[in-house]
Amino acid sequence: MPVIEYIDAIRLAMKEEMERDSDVFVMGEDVGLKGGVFTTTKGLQLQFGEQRVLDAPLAESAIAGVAIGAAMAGMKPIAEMQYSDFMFPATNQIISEAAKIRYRSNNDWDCPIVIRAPIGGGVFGGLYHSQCPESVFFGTPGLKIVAPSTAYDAKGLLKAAIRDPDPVIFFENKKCYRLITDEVPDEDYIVPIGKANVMREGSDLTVIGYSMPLHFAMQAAEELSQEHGIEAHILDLRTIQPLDREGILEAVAKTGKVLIIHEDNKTGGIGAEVAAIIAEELLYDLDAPIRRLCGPDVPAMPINPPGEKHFLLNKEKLKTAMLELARY
Amino acid sequence: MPVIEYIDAIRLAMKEEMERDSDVFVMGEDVGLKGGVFTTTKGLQLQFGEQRVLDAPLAESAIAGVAIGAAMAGMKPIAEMQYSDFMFPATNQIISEAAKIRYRSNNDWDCPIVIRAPIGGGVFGGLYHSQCPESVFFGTPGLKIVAPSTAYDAKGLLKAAIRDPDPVIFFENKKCYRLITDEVPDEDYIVPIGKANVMREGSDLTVIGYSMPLHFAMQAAEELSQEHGIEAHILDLRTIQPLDREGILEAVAKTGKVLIIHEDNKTGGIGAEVAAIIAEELLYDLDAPIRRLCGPDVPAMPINPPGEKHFLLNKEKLKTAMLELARY
Amino acid sequence: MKQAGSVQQTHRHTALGLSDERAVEMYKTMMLARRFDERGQLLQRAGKVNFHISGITQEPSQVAMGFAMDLKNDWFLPYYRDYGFVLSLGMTVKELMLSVYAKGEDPNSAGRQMPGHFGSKRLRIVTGSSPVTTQVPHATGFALAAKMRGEPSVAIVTFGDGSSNQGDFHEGCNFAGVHQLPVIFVCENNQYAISMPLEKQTRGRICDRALGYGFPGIRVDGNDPLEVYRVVSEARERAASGQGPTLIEIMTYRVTAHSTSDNDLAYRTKEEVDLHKGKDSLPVYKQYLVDAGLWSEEQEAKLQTEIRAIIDEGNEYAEKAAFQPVEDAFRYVYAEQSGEGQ
Amino acid sequence: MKQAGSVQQTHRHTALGLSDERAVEMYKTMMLARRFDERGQLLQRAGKVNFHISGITQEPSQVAMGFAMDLKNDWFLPYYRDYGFVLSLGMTVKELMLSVYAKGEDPNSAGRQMPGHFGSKRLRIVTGSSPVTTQVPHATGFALAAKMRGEPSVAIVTFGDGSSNQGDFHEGCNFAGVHQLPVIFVCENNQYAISMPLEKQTRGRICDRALGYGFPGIRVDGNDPLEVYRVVSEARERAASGQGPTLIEIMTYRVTAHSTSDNDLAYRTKEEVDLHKGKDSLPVYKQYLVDAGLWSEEQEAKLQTEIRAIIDEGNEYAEKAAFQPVEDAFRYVYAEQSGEGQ
Ligand SMILES: Cc1ncc(C[n+]2csc(CCOP(=O)(O)OP(=O)(O)O)c2C)c(N)n1
Ligand SMILES: Cc1ncc(C[n+]2csc(CCOP(=O)(O)OP(=O)(O)O)c2C)c(N)n1
Ligand SMILES: [Mg+2]
Ligand SMILES: [Mg+2]
Repeated sequence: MPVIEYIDAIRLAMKEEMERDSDVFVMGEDVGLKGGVFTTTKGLQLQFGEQRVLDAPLAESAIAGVAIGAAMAGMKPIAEMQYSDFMFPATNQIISEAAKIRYRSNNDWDCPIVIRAPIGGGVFGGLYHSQCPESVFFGTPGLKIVAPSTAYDAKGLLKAAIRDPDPVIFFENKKCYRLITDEVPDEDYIVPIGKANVMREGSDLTVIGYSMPLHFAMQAAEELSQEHGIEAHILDLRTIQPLDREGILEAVAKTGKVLIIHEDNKTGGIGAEVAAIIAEELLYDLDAPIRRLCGPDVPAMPINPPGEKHFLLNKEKLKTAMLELARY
Repeated sequence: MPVIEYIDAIRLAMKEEMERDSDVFVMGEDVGLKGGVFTTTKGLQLQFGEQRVLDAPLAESAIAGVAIGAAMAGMKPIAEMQYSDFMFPATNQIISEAAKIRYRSNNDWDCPIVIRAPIGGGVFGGLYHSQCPESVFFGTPGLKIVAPSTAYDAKGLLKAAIRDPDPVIFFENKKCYRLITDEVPDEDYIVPIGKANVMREGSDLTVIGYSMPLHFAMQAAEELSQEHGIEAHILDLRTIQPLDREGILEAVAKTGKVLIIHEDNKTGGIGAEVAAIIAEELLYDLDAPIRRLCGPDVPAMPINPPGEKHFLLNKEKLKTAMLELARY
Repeated sequence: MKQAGSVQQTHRHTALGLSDERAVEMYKTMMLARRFDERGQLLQRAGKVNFHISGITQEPSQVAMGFAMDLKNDWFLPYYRDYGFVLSLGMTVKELMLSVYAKGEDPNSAGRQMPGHFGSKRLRIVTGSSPVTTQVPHATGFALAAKMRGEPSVAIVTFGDGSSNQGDFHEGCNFAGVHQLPVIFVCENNQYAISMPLEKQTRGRICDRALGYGFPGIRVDGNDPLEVYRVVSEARERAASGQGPTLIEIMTYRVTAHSTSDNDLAYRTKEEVDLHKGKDSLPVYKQYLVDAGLWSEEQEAKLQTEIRAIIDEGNEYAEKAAFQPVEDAFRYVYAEQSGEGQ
Repeated sequence: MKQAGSVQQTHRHTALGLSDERAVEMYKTMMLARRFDERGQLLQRAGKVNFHISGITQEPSQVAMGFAMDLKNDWFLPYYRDYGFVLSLGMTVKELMLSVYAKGEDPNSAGRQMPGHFGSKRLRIVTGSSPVTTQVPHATGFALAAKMRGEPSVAIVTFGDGSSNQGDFHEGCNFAGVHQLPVIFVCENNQYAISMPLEKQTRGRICDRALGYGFPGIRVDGNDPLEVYRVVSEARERAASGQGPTLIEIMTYRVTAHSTSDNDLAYRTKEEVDLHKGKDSLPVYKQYLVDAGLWSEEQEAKLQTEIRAIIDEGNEYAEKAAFQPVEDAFRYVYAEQSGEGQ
């Protein structure tokens, strides 16, 4: 199987879905000739033309709102937010509209859009090019939210999102774009929305997370295995709304110790819900308090290198926390 | 001490703070002659004039954004969102701006605004006049969020919010406006932001929540006491950002059983964070799994009476859940 | 047809391409909207329903809009006062009544949403919400879809004067301007946004904003339904022939309180309201039809009887109809048939 | 002063009320901005810093803006290309360099934010963020505060052509129009928003949008700094005397790529760029001063030496300066001195 970059997996998913279904189109700032500021849409306009790879005026509420209108009319828009930091102007369209169209019309109308938005730091982007806005949208029923950590999942989840009859926010991690490469089959496949994935089997502690930080956990797990014989069980949520309750409970039950990780700040993050689910369902199976290792509760990461490093999770921070929990 | 309505407490807090500090002003849709759609600002324009009780064009992002500018210039704006359901157009101004001004400028600038927004249902307002949007703003460091359940707290917290040097979202409950009355002293006082309040002492189970549903818990607690001799300990968070960790842990430690309640939907709500804090810190003191009783995970409540009732918490639902937990 | 001939040539409606039948049909629809609206107010006052929001005196222009559109192909994004508009698009009084009573059979939302929140895929009426102006970019999106698919559809969206100050107005209009999309933006300027008179909402003319987006902006007197018909027809024509959007500002006045929850005399005088009530174009349009030999008092009496029957029947049906069962109250958060992607 | 006399009366700058010294000072500031900007590009190419964003050829009009304002009383809300603007307001090259290197002493953000995110309470430069156009309602808010307090301050805010299509532009302008606030909205129309040429951003003229808000909108040639000075001065005058806002559209062109992360030849031709480079008004303005007898090649040589020294010094200082200690990296989420309300 070919090994490709995470960003190529995203581009390929769009390309293949656009070939498969003429209702699929991409819209966003600079997605056309430039191919997006990260080159995610590179070449697509050449292949599909200006209409299906549409440069939109610099106005995120319109990008979301126009996509929602087109989706209600039967199209399958992929709306790109240049950075997830810049999707907040579209909040009203996403939360008041996309999320509620099916429910408010008692199933008469639907809104099959995908909103792609790059999350995460570590690219010297500073406060407004590094954020993880998951918590803002997480508490809104009617939305689905996915956040892949591998190229394989990125492709399969994006295809699933495009084919999904409901609005899906696709949080792609910009640090993963070129750093993460893995095997991606040439054949068409989807990764089902709502299903977590065991990235690593282990029996000593469970790590649950999504997106980039899982790679630090995987690295830490290898070292802990080699250096201490500690085997971590690692679960990639992949979909954060709706959460895979069974997948979570199964993974926790395996070890009785759980560390939840994400780059989004701790308070009010996805990890809180994961912890709450466990505390609700599996309290008596726990051999240690539920730990969370997340971004600090500050507005966003600084751009200066020591500040950014101080903010971000990394292998060392993961290893320390995992070791401590294993030894609890 | 005079017994007054929750809505009057809010109005009085604004009036007194405006008398006390000429930099305080109110801005929003219909706040002037009409006195707000709920009469929250009734009479204020007459007393303070058109400039300090300012009717703003129908544009929430501007209401927030202009208030933020004025706050940076040294004023103390109270920006009213007519319904919390309509504050989403202002999300970008609140999350990208208000929350980050002090941090991004390394303390050079600050943003002492208050954003008032009525939350909650039970008023036949349907999908878009009943929502609880707490979860959207909860995960954003840099904001403070308060949500009083009594007239006393409403007045004291609003005064604290107005005097606070940082942005505070004040979620007032529209069902409480006229339903909730309690003793409010004539003298100036504040209720400190960040401190929870024990509403009722008990030893059998702990209920933690905020805003309107606490009153159902109080009613249920009385009946449980009389009918079953079960004594509930009830904690009103009052401030939901930053949460009063010590207050929460103390309240849970008292009984070892905890039920967390709110009207906002369960997944991703404040209750998840409260549960996560407890699971992190007090796991071994728990005698039962951590329960949450919250709004269902649907976009919002229907307007038709059976649907609305089905959605909302009430005394009966609380009583059942509390009894079950007490007997666990 | 009928007693046509040379005289008819002089009639305004004929010159606009409206047949006599359609001109009369317009009147009937206006009157139906008026009577329905009045009934809604009564029902609220009688305590039968919690809430009513009125479009009284805005109906003539609303109906004219509807009649200027192509019901088979176009897309409709009305706002909450648009009873006249949606009735002209085929929604029935019974359906509106079901919505007023929030009953399960209400096609708009099965009684989930407030009245005035229209939506019917069958009638190409797009589901709407309460936060104002979100529908403006949606209309642009419908127009974009039509252009992409080569469909002959035009999207038409309405909103209030206050609502035109939301960012979504600006963004939705500008997007449509850039891509020259087949969409008509209609501001029903009734000179109030709840308690706030127009001068507290904006110092500009709303129609002038079109200039900044590079398409025509036209102000039209809402008390002249035939002129509204003309302006909307021409805008539709431009849209359908690839010449892009039009912004239309219909000048009207809100003669009722904002809704049954509002007391408008707290912020305006009865004199001001009465002045505008006097400009009601419904009797004027009736007189026009009478003068044109298309309408008579006998026909009027018959119409009133028919309308009363329709409204009574709708009311009775809706009042008795069932609420959506609570077992269904939480359905349709997501699609129930799992698609391939789920 | 100097060799003043009757000849000087004919000079444009004199007619505008600009003294010879200020006219020369403007030039020096423009050149300082240019050289700083060029150095920023070099530093990025040399791998010394990660990122630079350029305002080259936009500086003459930026400086003219700054010179038209009252530094003691006014409020300044610049956007990321405004090196010329902030230098004219008193920010130093050393401070800008500290920001480029993201060092702790950077007064804008202590090296937390990207370069180009200006802010200094001392200089009345309001802290800015990356999401575009949020500063427009802020400017309206500063103007509102000035009006409420009876202070003689005018707020001036800049933003790009692309950014003028955000809802916040519309809402911020309209609010200021209704309340006739002392604020100047300046669009630096450099005809691109990253890769998107103006015609993909809007079909209207941005200045024309003012009409819809009921205040003047003026388009001005950015390559004519004296004309920019005049237009901004007049707008300031209007604002200060209670006549409300003005929208100014400065026509310019972005001659560099969007930023050092962008390759502009993917979406435009070198010929197009070169054409506009040829219109650079910096040498033109210099020639104007020379012709007016206010500037000479000797002075130019000296200026270049001075500027090089300033930039070298700033660069050296900033390169060596410390980053904000990580212990402080998370401070100031909230006020540290608990107020009474905490
Ligand atoms: C975003 C948003 N903010 C506030 C409201 C509350 N609200 C409902 S109608 C209305 C006034 C609308 O005025 P206008 O647009 O002129 O329409 P009209 O009611 O006059 O027809 C307001 C403020 C809302 N529905 N949505
Ligand atoms: C809300 C938002 N969306 C997207 C971006 C990413 N972005 C940064 S600059 C820019 C283009 C701005 O163009 P313009 O306003 O014309 O200013 P210019 O850069 O040309 O001076 C974009 C899209 C952003 N910063 N903020
Ligand atoms: Mg109106
Ligand atoms: Mg530009």
